[in-house]
Amino acid sequence: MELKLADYKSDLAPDWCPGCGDYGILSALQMALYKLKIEPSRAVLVSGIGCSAKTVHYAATYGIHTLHGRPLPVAQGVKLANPELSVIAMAGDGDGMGIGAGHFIGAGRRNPDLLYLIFNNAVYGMTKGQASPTLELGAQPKSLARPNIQNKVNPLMLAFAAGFTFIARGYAYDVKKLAHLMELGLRHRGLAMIDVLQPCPTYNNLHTREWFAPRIYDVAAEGYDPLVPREMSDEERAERMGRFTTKAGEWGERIPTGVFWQAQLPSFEERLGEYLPGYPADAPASRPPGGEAERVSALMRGHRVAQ
Amino acid sequence: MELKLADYKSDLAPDWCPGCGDYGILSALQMALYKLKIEPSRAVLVSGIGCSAKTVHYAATYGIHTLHGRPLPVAQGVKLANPELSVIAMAGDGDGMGIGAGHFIGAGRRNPDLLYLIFNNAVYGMTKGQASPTLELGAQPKSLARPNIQNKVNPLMLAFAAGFTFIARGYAYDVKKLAHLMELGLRHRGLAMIDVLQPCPTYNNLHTREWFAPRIYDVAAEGYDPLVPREMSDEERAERMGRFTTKAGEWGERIPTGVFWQAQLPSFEERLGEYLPGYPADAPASRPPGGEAERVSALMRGHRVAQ
Amino acid sequence: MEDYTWRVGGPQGGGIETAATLFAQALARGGWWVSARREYHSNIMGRHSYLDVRATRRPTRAFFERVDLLAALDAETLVRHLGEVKPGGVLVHDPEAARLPLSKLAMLDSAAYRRIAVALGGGDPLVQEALERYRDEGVHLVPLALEPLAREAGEAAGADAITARKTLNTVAVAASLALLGYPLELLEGALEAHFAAKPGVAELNRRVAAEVYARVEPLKEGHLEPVGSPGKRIYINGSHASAMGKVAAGLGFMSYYPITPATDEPFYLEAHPESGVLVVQVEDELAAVNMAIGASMAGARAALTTSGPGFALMTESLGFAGLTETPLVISLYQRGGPSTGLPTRTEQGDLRFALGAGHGDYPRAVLASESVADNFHDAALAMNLAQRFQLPVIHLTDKYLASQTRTLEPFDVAAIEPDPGVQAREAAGVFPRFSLNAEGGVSPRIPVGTPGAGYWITSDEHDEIGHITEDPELRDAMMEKRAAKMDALKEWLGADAMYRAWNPGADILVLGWGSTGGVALEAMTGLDLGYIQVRFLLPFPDLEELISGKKLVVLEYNQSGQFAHLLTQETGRKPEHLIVKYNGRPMTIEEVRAAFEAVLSGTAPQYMVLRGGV
Amino acid sequence: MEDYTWRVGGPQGGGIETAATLFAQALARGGWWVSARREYHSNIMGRHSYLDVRATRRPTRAFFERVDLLAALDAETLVRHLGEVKPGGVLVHDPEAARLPLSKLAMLDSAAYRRIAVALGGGDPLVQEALERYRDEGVHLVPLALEPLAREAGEAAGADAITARKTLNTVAVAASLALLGYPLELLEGALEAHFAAKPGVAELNRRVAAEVYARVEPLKEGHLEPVGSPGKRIYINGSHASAMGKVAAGLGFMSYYPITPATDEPFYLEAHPESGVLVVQVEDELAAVNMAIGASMAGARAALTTSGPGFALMTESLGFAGLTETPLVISLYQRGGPSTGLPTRTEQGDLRFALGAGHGDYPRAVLASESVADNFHDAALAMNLAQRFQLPVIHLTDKYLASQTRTLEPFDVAAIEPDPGVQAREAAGVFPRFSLNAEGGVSPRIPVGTPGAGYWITSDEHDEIGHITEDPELRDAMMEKRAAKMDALKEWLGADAMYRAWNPGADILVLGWGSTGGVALEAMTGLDLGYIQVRFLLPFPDLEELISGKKLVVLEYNQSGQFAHLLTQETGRKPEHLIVKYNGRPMTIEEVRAAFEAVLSGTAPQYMVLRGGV
Ligand SMILES: Cc1ncc(C[n+]2csc(CCOP(=O)(O)OP(=O)(O)O)c2C)c(N)n1
Ligand SMILES: Cc1ncc(C[n+]2csc(CCOP(=O)(O)OP(=O)(O)O)c2C)c(N)n1
Ligand code: SF4
Ligand code: SF4
Ligand SMILES: [Mg+2]
Ligand SMILES: [Mg+2]
Repeated sequence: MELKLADYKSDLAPDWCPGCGDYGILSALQMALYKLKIEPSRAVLVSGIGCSAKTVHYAATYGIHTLHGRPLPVAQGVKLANPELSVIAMAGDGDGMGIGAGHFIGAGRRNPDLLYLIFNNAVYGMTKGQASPTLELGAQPKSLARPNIQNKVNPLMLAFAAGFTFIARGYAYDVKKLAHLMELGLRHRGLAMIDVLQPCPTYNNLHTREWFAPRIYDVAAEGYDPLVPREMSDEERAERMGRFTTKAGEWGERIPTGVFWQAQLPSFEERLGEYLPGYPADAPASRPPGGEAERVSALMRGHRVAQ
Repeated sequence: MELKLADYKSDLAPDWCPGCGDYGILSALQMALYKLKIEPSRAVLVSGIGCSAKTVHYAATYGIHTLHGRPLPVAQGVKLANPELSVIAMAGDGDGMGIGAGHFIGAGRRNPDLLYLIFNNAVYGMTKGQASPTLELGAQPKSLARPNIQNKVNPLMLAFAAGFTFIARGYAYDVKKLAHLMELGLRHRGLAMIDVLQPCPTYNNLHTREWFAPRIYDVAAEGYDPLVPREMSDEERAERMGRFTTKAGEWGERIPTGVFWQAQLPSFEERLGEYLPGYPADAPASRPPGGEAERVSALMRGHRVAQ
Repeated sequence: MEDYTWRVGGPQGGGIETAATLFAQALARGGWWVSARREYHSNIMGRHSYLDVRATRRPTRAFFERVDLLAALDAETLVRHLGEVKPGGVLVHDPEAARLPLSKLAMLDSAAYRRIAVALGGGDPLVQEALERYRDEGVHLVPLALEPLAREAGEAAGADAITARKTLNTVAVAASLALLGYPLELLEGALEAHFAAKPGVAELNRRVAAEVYARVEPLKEGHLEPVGSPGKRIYINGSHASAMGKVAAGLGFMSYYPITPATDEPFYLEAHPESGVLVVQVEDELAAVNMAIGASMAGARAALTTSGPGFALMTESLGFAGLTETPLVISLYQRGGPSTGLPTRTEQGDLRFALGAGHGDYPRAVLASESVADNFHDAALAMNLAQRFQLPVIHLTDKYLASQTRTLEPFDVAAIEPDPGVQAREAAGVFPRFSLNAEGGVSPRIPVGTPGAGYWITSDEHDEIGHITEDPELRDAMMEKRAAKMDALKEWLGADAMYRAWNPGADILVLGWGSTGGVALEAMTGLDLGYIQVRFLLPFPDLEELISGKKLVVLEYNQSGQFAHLLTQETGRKPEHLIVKYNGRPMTIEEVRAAFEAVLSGTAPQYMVLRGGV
Repeated sequence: MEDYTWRVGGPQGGGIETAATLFAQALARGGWWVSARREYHSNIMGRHSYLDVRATRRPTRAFFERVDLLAALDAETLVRHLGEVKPGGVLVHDPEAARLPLSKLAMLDSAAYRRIAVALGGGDPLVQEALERYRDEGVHLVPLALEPLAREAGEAAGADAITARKTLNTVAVAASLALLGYPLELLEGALEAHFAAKPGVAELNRRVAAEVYARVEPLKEGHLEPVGSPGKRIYINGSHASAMGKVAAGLGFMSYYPITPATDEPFYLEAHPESGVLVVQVEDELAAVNMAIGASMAGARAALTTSGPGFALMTESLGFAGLTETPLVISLYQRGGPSTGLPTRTEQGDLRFALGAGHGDYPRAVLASESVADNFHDAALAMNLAQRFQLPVIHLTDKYLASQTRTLEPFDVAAIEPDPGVQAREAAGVFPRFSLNAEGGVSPRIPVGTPGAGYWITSDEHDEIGHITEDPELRDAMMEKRAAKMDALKEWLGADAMYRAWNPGADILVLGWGSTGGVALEAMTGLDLGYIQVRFLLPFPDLEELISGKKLVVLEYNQSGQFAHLLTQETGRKPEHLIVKYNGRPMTIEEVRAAFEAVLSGTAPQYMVLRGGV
């Protein structure tokens, strides 16, 4: 049966605020899955807690709406147990860069084959607009009692420091481009992050459609090449890193989107396969039952008093 | 009474393994405090859990040996409550870059006036030598059953991404230079991190004194200037960031030490002071008792049905 | 009228909260005692929400299920609140809504849809069916198109269409009060006070209110009149009361990570620097609790607020505070669990967790607030206990109290003094912070950073100056020193502080804790029952004598009967009846009274579940 | 000899663990049943540590305080173990140590120093004083300088000085066995097996052993002989047994964060890929538990191990597993608390925490292992319960069992089968993962990713397909469906699986749980007592009848009597005596027997603290 875009939509009506950027992210994700013809039942969406986290309920895939800050570990568990699945983790900026920041670093070190979306609205939507870790120092959206006194963290820079092998930024109101980025991220073998700029019209009256529109541009249009070859001279690496850092740090009058960094390194599943017989083909979730008694007997042999 | 170096030493004998790098870090810290004539009773050392964490017991200051991964939040609590104190947080690499990584990002966004030492031995010493987040991919110290399958994280890069305003690296066996770095870090107004390369002869047989000795060099000796001016052109900033990233990423035949980045930005205490009457002079831990009834009455006025 | 309940329902984010505040304030200004409760979905905009405002001539403790007037701001409200308006009560509704089929109510979830559709006769019924039901139940229907009214009144007052639409809340209140014949001036006063910071908005709303009054005829009967003056009364919710209680006891530091419904407290303090509290939003609850512990070690009075998920992340550090004898207060705002559960609904499901939180044995105190006013007094008491006995104190409260707003006489702040704790008179050199020479287990204390002295603190077992020890004898001595605090604390408190008893001579005693107290007491009026409000869960009061020979009934908001289990553990007694509720809705006077009557008539089962509420 | 205990003491990291293994294996090869326990400081190198090896002709369950032979590898051991060698026993010591003053023992902590100095007559006594005490107590002193002996024997065997020094453990064992007249061949066999991977080292140690045997004269009496053949016996510790039990029940995934003493289990599995388990070391316990939950949702059998601090960080996710009905097993290795506490010592201080962990009410099971063998069987049972009832299961064990090694007959793996759980027969389209049509509360399941189907999982309350709901009726139905599992599980288990009873007809019943069982049973030999080992703490067995009319004694490893409280909560009965220990040392047969005798003679207080151990 031919898959249709509608096959990726669940029966549930979203309860986001009118104009919320989350609508665009949901559409883009459905388009990307559709474009890649990923069977809905072979895709697993894993979110945390927040407005953003409701996304999984609106897609007709498997959806896991976990705990605040924990989508990445749960997503990795799903993926490692069944590496055949397409697993997409998603987090609010509070979810992913605040309470979940430690897992961000941990996952970056592993490079599992996941797509990870950050819903970056610079506020804690679900809890009524407190500053999120991506809100600039000194900014005061209407929901704050005083200007923000914490500096913001840049998801792109953090992903780079953590070792993500695909680092991109998209914009929730540019659904088509965002869908394309997601497609690239899903195709990437390894850990792919997309920092999605997501307006929250209810609480963030600073980063609105009007504010973003004139600023957003595509790095690809400027000839920026994100592909990092496997082998590089020290100079080449230095040059690349410098270029990345500069682009990733750009914010203000112009805000770059697109793919910033893409490197080919063995995924965690591949690395595990070197030590685990049969993995990833023979994975914990797909292994046929049986053989337990033999496995224990093999272990017990090492404990025999006399061989 | 003239302070002596001995005044910084407690009566307790360390129970680290012979040759452990922790001895050098302890000495360096005592030297730095002595050099700066910081009253022992006005210094608070805050550690997590691990071999490294025992350090606080061997200094005759106040010492808080907290929980695994939590030195930074506790240290910030002490400092914010009593900004007059010199607070030094310290963490093992597992403590600081593994379980405590989220706090690393959080603290970086705040820039509190703390010195933060990472005891980087690339293993979990206290729990018998498992890979720590700073161990290279593929490395296999004798305590591991198989080569490490996770990538390492670079504390310098992570500190940069998180927004630390002073970023340095030292070497535990070069006590004098390390003491000097600590002095600079203590003098810095804001969040200063020193990544201290700390051999663990018991579990890490790869990163030994012999391995480090020929590799370690001082970036200052090469004319590297870490000072970042407050105002910079875009090009200048890009150039600086590129230079930092390259140096911070260097590892292998040559391993740079010294100060990599130093920026002057308002500390968290200063930022708080803009909104909190009297702070930091009048801080929660130093405020004289009294006035509570007035404060509540002031709050209640806002709740009166009729004014 | 002696006792009047007004309900306003509509979509979340549509202004119904402001409406309730205005209605309540208008009545409060007329000398009424008012209380309000709020029910809402975990959603920012669009899902169904409602508030009740109860106005009485004397202070009350609880709410009814059925109301006197329901102002429905949308069609969904009409179908959801079927059967909840008293016979003879009033329903204000948009006549246009009647023509909608149920299936067009976009935010009606499938479970509610199915149930309501069946109740209205099956198929895809029209809202009109619901209106007829109300009428059948003797409800007086007042068709009043509030949205058009807002538009018209707003435009008449000179506003553009969008701004006019925003006065809907004022319109709903003005229409209700006009129907009830309540003086416009009192509403005007409420509007002025509410919009004090925005004189233009205040003026517009005043004009709109006047316009509505001009258009809406008072009902023929059932009017409300002012009954006096508010004097110095305050109108306050449980979150702000709790915040003030802590300030009264010297709070200096609060770190927090946002979570419903606990964040209102730090958010309030953050917005009011005159509280003198240093408030820091941090990266997660692990940071929050450890930062507060650090501040407390340095000598600041430190406290936290959180709810279940956040509390779970704090448990490791709770033991750290216990072992290191660090004063710390956590106000735990219970909400519907388990896990994320029902995050905006009420429950008392965290008692067992609070009592056992953290591995190993260490002293801690757990107390629970009965009311909004208790939130103030208990928060202060918790702070003082923490300080005096150098331990963590868990102050249990819940979503129901957090979002409940009441008129109260101002708190008697002069009666509260921050406990100075047991301070060392002098300290030089190495200081025995954990001295075994400790009356009631409390070693005299100096904060970290005290000039001229020094000591260590460790999460390991330790000696008197704070160095790690694994010595078996010293270990036992330290465990026993710490444990001694529990008896000392109990003695210091005295039995009277640990529970409250009403009519304890009755043959049947109801036992409750936390916010069940209010509804139990209102529901038992005139019944031959006694009531015991257990205020301290740890240490537990000595109730053996009081309950001996009595039939016991436990009332609480959780499925398993966590308090009932505790009662058995502490007294050996199993209650004869356990009445519980766990659907996230507050207990109402009607359903609790019915349960009590069943107990008295002998028809009650051992385990009874209350299922009321929208 | 029927029952012999050998103790070796010395600095941590100095080879005493290998020594104990060699001694135990040499005896096991001679047909002895052996068991070993290990006591150590939270330190990598230098602080005092010791191991006991008990050898008997029949399997045993516990250890004695006093030993038959103490091989002291350093002077500190001599002073610490005063009074712990039986009269007539043997002390092997370095004669040089005698000349040291106590103050020169660098790793003797101040508390121990003070106490021992006083015990030896005050001042800064010489170690010689200690030796004299031993002699006074009838201990046979064997001065044998083990280090010089290692050097000499090693060099005689052709090694350089540093390598020779490393044979100290072999020397200690060889000297002991030579003194006891035990055949050298059996030690040689043990050496070969132990150093199988390094033939050169094996050869050197064999030569050294022979050299020692040549130099050391057997004692005149008290010899040990081989008693038979080991057959297929295995020699295994509690950690490895627990790992194997999980593998037997189909374990496929284990994520972990290192923590003492729980890490040995994942570390063992990681080193043995033939176990078929995917083991991942992660960044913290929050990642560990959530990764395991994810793996379980995808259909892998997933488990975790941790101890108190790590478990604390997992509590939020425990509720998540409970609410989402995700099978999950956590082996909780209890150690001395609270907080970091005594991280390498034993305790049963986490029971209350485990029972209440996580906010809100949700079903979970808690069982506790009595022995090393139980660790195997209970781990398997826990896995199967989790799978069958789709809930989290907490398997309580402790440091004492983790680091206890025993000879056992091989586990009967054929008797264990992974429970298939309740699988849906077919699934297409949207699947009702949380179907209310669920026998015993268990909805048929398909894993996430099953082709052709789909559903949702959320930590919020939800409907049958996993979408969020706040509907009060659906909420109640879901709560009731989940709660139904507890009764179903209890019925499925049957009473026999929930507790074990020995001599339950006695007038006085001792009740214990977890690792207290072994020592209780050995200590009560010949006394008129019954013993109940409560295996399931949640759900709790029906003990009312069994204990009715009996005098009850509870024995457990924690200060507050956590199990005693649970007993009262579940049965209404308060035990007449509570015997506890919380100094981190295992209970010994002697002290428990003394306590039982005091109970029988009527001289025991209600609350008794055991304080033995080094
Ligand atoms: C442990 C825990 N702490 C706090 C919360 C409360 N909480 C729910 S959503 C949220 C923040 C959401 O912000 P973000 O992650 O940015 O997502 P958004 O709503 O903006 O999409 C918080 C703090 C929680 N559910 N769990
Ligand atoms: C919550 C928690 N998890 C795990 C542990 C166990 N633990 C103690 S020390 C340690 C790691 C120490 O490694 P590192 O931080 O690198 O310090 P080092 O010992 O190498 O100095 C761990 C995992 C703990 N104490 N608490
Ligand atoms: S609060 Fe913001 S993020 Fe949340 S649904 Fe509304 S617009 Fe979207
Ligand atoms: S294990 Fe390593 S880090 Fe720990 S004390 Fe020994 S040498 Fe130092
Ligand atoms: Mg957000
Ligand atoms: Mg380390």
